[in-house]
Amino acid sequence: MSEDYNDNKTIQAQSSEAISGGGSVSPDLDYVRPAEIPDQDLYHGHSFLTKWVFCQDAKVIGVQYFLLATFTGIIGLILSWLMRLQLGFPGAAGFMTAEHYYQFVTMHGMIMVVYFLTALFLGGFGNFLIPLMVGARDMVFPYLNMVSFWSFFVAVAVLLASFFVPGGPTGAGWTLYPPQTILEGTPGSGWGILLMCISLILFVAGFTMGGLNYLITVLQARTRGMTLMRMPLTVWGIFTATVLAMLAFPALLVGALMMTLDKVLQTSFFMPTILKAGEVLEYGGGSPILFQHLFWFFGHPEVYIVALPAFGIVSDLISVHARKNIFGYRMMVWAIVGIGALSFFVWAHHMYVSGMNPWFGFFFATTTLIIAVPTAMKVYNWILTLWRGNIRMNVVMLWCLGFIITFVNGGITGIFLGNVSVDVPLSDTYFVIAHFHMVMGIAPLMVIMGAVYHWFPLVSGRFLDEKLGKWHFWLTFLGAYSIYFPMHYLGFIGVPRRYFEMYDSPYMTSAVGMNEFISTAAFIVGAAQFILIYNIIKTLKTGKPAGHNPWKANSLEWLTPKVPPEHGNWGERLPVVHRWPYDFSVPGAKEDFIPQTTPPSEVAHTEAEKT
Amino acid sequence: MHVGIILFLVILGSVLFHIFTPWYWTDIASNWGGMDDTITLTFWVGGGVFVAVCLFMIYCVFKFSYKENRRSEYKPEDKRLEKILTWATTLGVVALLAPGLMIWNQYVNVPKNAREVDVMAWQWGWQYRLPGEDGKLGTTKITNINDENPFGINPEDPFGKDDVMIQSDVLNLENNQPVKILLRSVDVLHNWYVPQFRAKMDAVPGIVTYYWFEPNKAGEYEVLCVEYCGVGHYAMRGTVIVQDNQEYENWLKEQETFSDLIANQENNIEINKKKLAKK
Amino acid sequence: MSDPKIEGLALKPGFKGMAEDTSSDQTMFKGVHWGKAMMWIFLLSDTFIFSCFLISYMKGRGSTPVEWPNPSEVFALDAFGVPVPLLLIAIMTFVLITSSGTMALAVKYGYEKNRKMCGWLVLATAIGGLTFVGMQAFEWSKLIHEGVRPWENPFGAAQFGSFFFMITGFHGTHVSIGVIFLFIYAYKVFAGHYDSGKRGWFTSMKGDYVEIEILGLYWHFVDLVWVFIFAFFYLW
Amino acid sequence: MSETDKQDQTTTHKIGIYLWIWGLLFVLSFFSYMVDWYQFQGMLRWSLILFFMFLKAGLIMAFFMHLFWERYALVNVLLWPMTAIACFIFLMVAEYQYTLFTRLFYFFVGG
Repeated sequence: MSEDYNDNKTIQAQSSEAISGGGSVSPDLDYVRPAEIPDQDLYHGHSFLTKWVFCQDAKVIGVQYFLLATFTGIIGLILSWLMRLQLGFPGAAGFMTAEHYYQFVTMHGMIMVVYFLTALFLGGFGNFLIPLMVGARDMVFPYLNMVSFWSFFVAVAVLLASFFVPGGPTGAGWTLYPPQTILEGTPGSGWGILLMCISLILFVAGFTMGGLNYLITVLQARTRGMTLMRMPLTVWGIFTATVLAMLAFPALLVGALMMTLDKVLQTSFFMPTILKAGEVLEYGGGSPILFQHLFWFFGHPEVYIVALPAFGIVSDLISVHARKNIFGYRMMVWAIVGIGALSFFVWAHHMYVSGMNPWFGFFFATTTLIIAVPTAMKVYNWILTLWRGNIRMNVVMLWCLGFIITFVNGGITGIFLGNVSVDVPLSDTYFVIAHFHMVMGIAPLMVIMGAVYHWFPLVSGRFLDEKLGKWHFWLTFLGAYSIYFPMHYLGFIGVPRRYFEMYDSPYMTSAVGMNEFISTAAFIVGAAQFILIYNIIKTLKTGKPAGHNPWKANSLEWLTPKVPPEHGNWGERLPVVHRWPYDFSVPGAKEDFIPQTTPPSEVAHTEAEKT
Repeated sequence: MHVGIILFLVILGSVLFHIFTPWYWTDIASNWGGMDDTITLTFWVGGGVFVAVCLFMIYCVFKFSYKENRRSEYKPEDKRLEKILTWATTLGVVALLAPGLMIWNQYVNVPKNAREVDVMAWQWGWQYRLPGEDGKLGTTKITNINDENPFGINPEDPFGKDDVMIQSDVLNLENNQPVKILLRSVDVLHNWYVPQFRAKMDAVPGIVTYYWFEPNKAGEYEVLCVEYCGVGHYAMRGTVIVQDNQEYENWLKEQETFSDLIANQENNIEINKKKLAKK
Repeated sequence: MSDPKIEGLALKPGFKGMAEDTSSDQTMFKGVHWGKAMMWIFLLSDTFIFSCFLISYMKGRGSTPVEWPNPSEVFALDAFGVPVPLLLIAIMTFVLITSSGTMALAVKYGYEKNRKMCGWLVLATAIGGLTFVGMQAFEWSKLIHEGVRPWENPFGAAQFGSFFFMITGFHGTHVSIGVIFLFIYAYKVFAGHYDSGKRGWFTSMKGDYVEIEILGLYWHFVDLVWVFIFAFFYLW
Repeated sequence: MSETDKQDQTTTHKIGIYLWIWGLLFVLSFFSYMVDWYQFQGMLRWSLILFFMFLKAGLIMAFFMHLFWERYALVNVLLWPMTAIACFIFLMVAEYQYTLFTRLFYFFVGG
């Protein structure tokens, strides 16, 4: 507790000293302000149930989120296989009707975006890394954190239950555009959509509980010396993404609730007068475009909810493994915050051809292309971090390089789609599919994989197998690139998305060969992911022990007294932070890294420097 | 070493694929060549950035691979470099945005001489309505739609009487004559899209949306629905035939107008009544 | 509340203080309890929910060509045989503001550790909230009686009923949850949990009068939302 | 330093200020009710409604929710996100006008 802190030197506010002070070695900077918040009381579980199931330790909750998200992700993967089977080899799967195809498309999209990527980045990495990286004992509200996970669990259960209800899961496309979502003629327009809406509402409720935790932990529970500008970019990414989630999910919640009422109570929020099979339905006066606005007011920030944590994590991975400080840290932070803020002003670039007020095109094209600038800056800074670094060519770095290539590729095609009149011929074609899979499917996945190889030694205390990892990487990267790069060109010829069958239009027959190729690649890439699962299982038993700080990283998560860290993270006393987490290869220092907790006076110098 | 080579091959392969690809856009058949040009421009600028960034990265991979006794450079920031890069990027973005916005300005402003076409969509098909002699379309109402009034034209609206009705998914258009497509849906979202014309817009139930183009190449084109509209989405096709003035006029004369339809129906009723009376 | 005192840090007011708070270590909101910071961020998120509701309402109402019912007539109530426009709504507003005032005083007395005063005021707030919910139930049943349904209404556009029941229902849910917590907290105040620092129900944290302020924030927020609903739903 | 010790340092405000604000809220509510009572219409009605609404909301937030006394770090974090909402409102106004226009033009007026 507080008696650990007995610094009583004269006040010299660390805060006014701006950022980092990285590398400077002046002894009077050793002083760190005393603690202003009391140490946190933690509830320690005793039974198996309270230790591993209804557990309040953020690290365990993070792993729980990770496992459940991965489980739903594998379901999403299998669904994508079935879709690709139909597209590449029509009729190969006998049971595949158009209804099934559209249900698989919808569930694949929704699972991957919300239940896999969002849950994995924020719930998984967020829970595990935030308290460790900012030097807290745990999340600030451990009980709420636990409830958050179990809400997510129920949300997933409800989502998967929709596979077994009459009519099957909804097949309305992941965007769930009304009116077709809740009308006959769309698969799963009865129970399916209802369960989808309920599951989303549960997810949002659960996520809000988790999100409050992440935000308050970052804002109010950092350790001594940890200023915002000394936080690793991982924390910045997850933090900003959580802010976006807290402000964007409300729109989804409202949309889902109104849709539920339209379905159950026959209200007409989104439903205009509709003539169906010769009969006028009991609806009238609603506006389908309103749902699209609400959906994308959530949907666009959602893209960055997935992307920003990836940006943050990859910055840290590149920095550690290139043994070089991240280039332009302040620019990186401001870019993350700026992208996050701007993401609330661009939503209708998903709706250029939706029939909204046509004048919106000018506004949204401009705001959208403004976002390209901070995003491009981040890319430059990543490669400038590699420049004159000392790059370890291990599996983690491979995933980072893969990320940069796929992300730049997807980012550039984003400029096509964001630029309003260029979007007109390309929207609703395979170009869009290729773009968003490249930029928010493959690119964040590369980061997740890199992060798994990077932090696995911390979670389990053992290294993952490098050789298997390299197979995993090359199969995934080359495979995924050869799926999505050619797919852009299908969009150019005009092949529309969400087509169950192409028939024999002249420009679509030329797509047949490519579809076969893409599907084959998709099967291989999907199968390659099981290498990782095998690797993890194998490593847990026989992997090489990692020991303390195996990557020679600087950030706090590697500096816990025990590996893997135990509940409470820090043992007797909380760490005290003296520098930013990117002090790699500081001139004059003996080692090529200086951990954040090393006070300036204790930095070991080279012989030359001392004399 | 091999990492750099493989990554280089990936980039090289991408560029070669782009140059030699047999999959590229269909021959344009409308006035929206500007969209193609902007895409080409974006390809040059964006593709250039992509190749440059990746090649720089690959160079770093070759040059700065781990060596035991080498130290990285310690340089947290370089204000000048960052400033240059920011401005260069901004410049590039503006260069791409400007033509995009100019073409959009043309896209939303329909020329005065454009002929209107009412495209009515349902699950899963199309039909079309053209203005008659008066050059104006009558107002419509979904609740008016029935067998006698397939387009739901308001019977009181004088503009609607002479509207030409095409109860088929084949639409004929006159070459080099701008058309304003007015999209209307009676049930869910649809989108009337001909890849060769480049232009598209959703048909939204409850409102009427529009876009325009000027076909400039005679021929027959396939219409696709490109907004997901339920299980029949992929089969929702139509046809557009672009023809020269004379052929078009001939075709137009053969089509039935709303008043013809009403007259015919009354005729039919008369005939049937007579038939009934005879029996 | 007012600027806290923090060891080793001179807190400056205004934007200069904001810059220093933001760039300092440990906390960004100086002297703000975790729970209070959490409630604020939660309310921010909740604001977005209500904003989305009201924006949808605006879009729905604005784009319907069917005539919108005149709320002044729909919500009129007969008093002594004369229809008075918005009478019930006016009383509801009065009740909610009253309860907001008692809550504000409860927070004040809480910080002064005046257990009795604080407890009675929280209880008064709870009763005010309960009255509000009761009147809302009366208003709903009156409208339902007159034939207003979520899917239709006899006075004009069908969306009127939909938005009315959805938005006031969502607000009413907030009030009801608030009332439940107010009763629980009133009990906790009287039982002295905040004086003795008894650990809470969900949390391992020690009880403290700051929890009354946190509850107060929520309750004032409910009142705040009502201000907007009153303006946009009943006066527009 | 435990939680309770720290709270002792927090100053409270005089009861007068709360009573004042409380009274003001009643008065403002009464005024906004009068807007309906006298059936003001058009821009006057709108500006009065919005004026009283924002004044009431501002008073509740500033004094009852203590935002007036909070440090700027918290105040700014809470208020800036409202720009996104403002943008949403602004655009949706344009959107509903457009929707209403197409509905009236193509389904009622024509020509």
